[in-house]
Amino acid sequence: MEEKIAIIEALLFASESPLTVERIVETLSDTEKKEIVSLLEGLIREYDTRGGGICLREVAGGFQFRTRTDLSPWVRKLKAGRPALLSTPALETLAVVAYRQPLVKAEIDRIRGVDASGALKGLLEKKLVRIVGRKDVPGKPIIYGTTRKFLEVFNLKDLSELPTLRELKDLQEQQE
Amino acid sequence: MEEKIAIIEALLFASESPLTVERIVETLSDTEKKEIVSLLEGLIREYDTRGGGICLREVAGGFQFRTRTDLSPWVRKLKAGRPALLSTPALETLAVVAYRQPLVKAEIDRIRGVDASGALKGLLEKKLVRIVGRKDVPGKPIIYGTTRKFLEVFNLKDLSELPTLRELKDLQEQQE
Amino acid sequence: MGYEIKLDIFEGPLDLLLYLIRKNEIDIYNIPIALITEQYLSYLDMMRSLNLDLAGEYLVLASTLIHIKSKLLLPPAEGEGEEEEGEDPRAELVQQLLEYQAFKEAALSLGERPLLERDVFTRGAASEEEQTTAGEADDALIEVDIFELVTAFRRIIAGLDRKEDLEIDTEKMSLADRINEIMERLSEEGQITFSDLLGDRADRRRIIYTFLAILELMKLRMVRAYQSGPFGAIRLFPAVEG
Repeated sequence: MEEKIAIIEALLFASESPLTVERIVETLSDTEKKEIVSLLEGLIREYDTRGGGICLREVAGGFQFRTRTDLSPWVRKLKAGRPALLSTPALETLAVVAYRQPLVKAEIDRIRGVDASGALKGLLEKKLVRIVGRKDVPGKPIIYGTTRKFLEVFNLKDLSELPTLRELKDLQEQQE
Repeated sequence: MEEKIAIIEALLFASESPLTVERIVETLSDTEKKEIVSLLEGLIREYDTRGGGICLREVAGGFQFRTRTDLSPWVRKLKAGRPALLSTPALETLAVVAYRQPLVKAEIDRIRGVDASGALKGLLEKKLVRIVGRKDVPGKPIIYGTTRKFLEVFNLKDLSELPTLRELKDLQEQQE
Repeated sequence: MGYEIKLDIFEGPLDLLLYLIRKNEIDIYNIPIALITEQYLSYLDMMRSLNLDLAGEYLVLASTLIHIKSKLLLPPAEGEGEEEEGEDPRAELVQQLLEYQAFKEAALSLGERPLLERDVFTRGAASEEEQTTAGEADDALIEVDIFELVTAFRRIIAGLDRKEDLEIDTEKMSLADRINEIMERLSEEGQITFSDLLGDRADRRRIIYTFLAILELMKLRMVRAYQSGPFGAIRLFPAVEG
């Protein structure tokens, strides 16, 4: 195997969060971005073809080794923990934040028809949602947005990978 | 690849500590220890032959994936540039400085109930806190405040954008 | 009617309304308000009789429904002639329901994605390098969230006397901003005038806080201020060497 691939693989393995191509470029210093991208693509294919327990995936703007989705029952059994589930209110609040960000709490409350305080705090603690800033209107309400961890947890490359819903599109057209 | 090997590989990868053969036996439940040992040996050989960035090793009575030892300079280089996390004492000290500035160390010590010297030194080095001046009273104690970098790190336009305790309490109360 | 068990799964009044619409196989664009209002209210009664906590929002929607119902019953107002039909009183509610429904579906599809720690797992162990090199380079980026900072402050304050538990007022923070700025500039420039401090952005708020900051710094005996005669420029100097 080419030494560069081995190095990239070691970096990916050692990194605790998805590793960006930029960080790899910085670390390797004598290799062009284009070459690294194609080596990464090669690695993804290699692991997929091999069909082992690990695969390389692009998430949250970087690359990360992950276990194969269909093997999760075994891993869960090993970890003997209940999967960290999000409650329905939390998931709904998260969806509103994800699609409408940056936004203030009043907007979340309006869309869901209930007070989102509890759900919002849980999401802040789980680091799925973060405080982005304040809106420049009277009262300066806090503006919320999703985090990079949100992308990691939900297996998204970036926000544009969120599925667009037909209903949402219809609504926006109506509003305009 | 045999499915069992894929499962074992996923388990090894996801386990927080070196995985013992016994744990694998428990998790797979329908496979004999002898077979698992030979599958593990096969995996070790496979990764060694491949010569990638990862290898499987027997450590501390169990098996664990590790980065290849000779690649550690690259991994160290990667880690050197990783985002540093603030320790709890550092975060607490920073919070006190941020909300109560400008203030002297004695005040920080009083509020936190412990000596803040170490944490304060770390925050000064990280350029999150700076010496604003000296109070012109006996002993001329140093007065501390936050820096421009502090605002950048926390994505604040100015200090008045710091969330108030009331805002946090509002989020909290709904849950109780 | 086997709906008792489903009661606690409503996420709010809109969710209950959507459930009723689905249950009755109603076209969301043409909701029979009288029927839905009746069913909605009987659900509220049931929830009450089961001693379930009824959030205020449920009652708000109940009154909205009753309001729409009464509007639909009223004959069209004079002048609002036949040729121009008034807006459907249900329109706003329908809009809100559609929007909520869309997000509900979005939430479901989010939940169906391969989730970390449920369907996929990353490397469990910390790598050897992580344990040995603490890697806290001075200039390293810092990854903390503002939420953690407030939470930390709240935690500390919680252990103190009640009188410490003061609301953080934003005025004090603005003052701290100005104080920081003044001290920063003084250490760079040695001395500075009041008008230099105001710069081009001399709005009222900035003038007041700059002035208050100087008073505070003088009180702390951190700066000295001199004026070259009446109406002359006010000049600030650091009181002691930093």
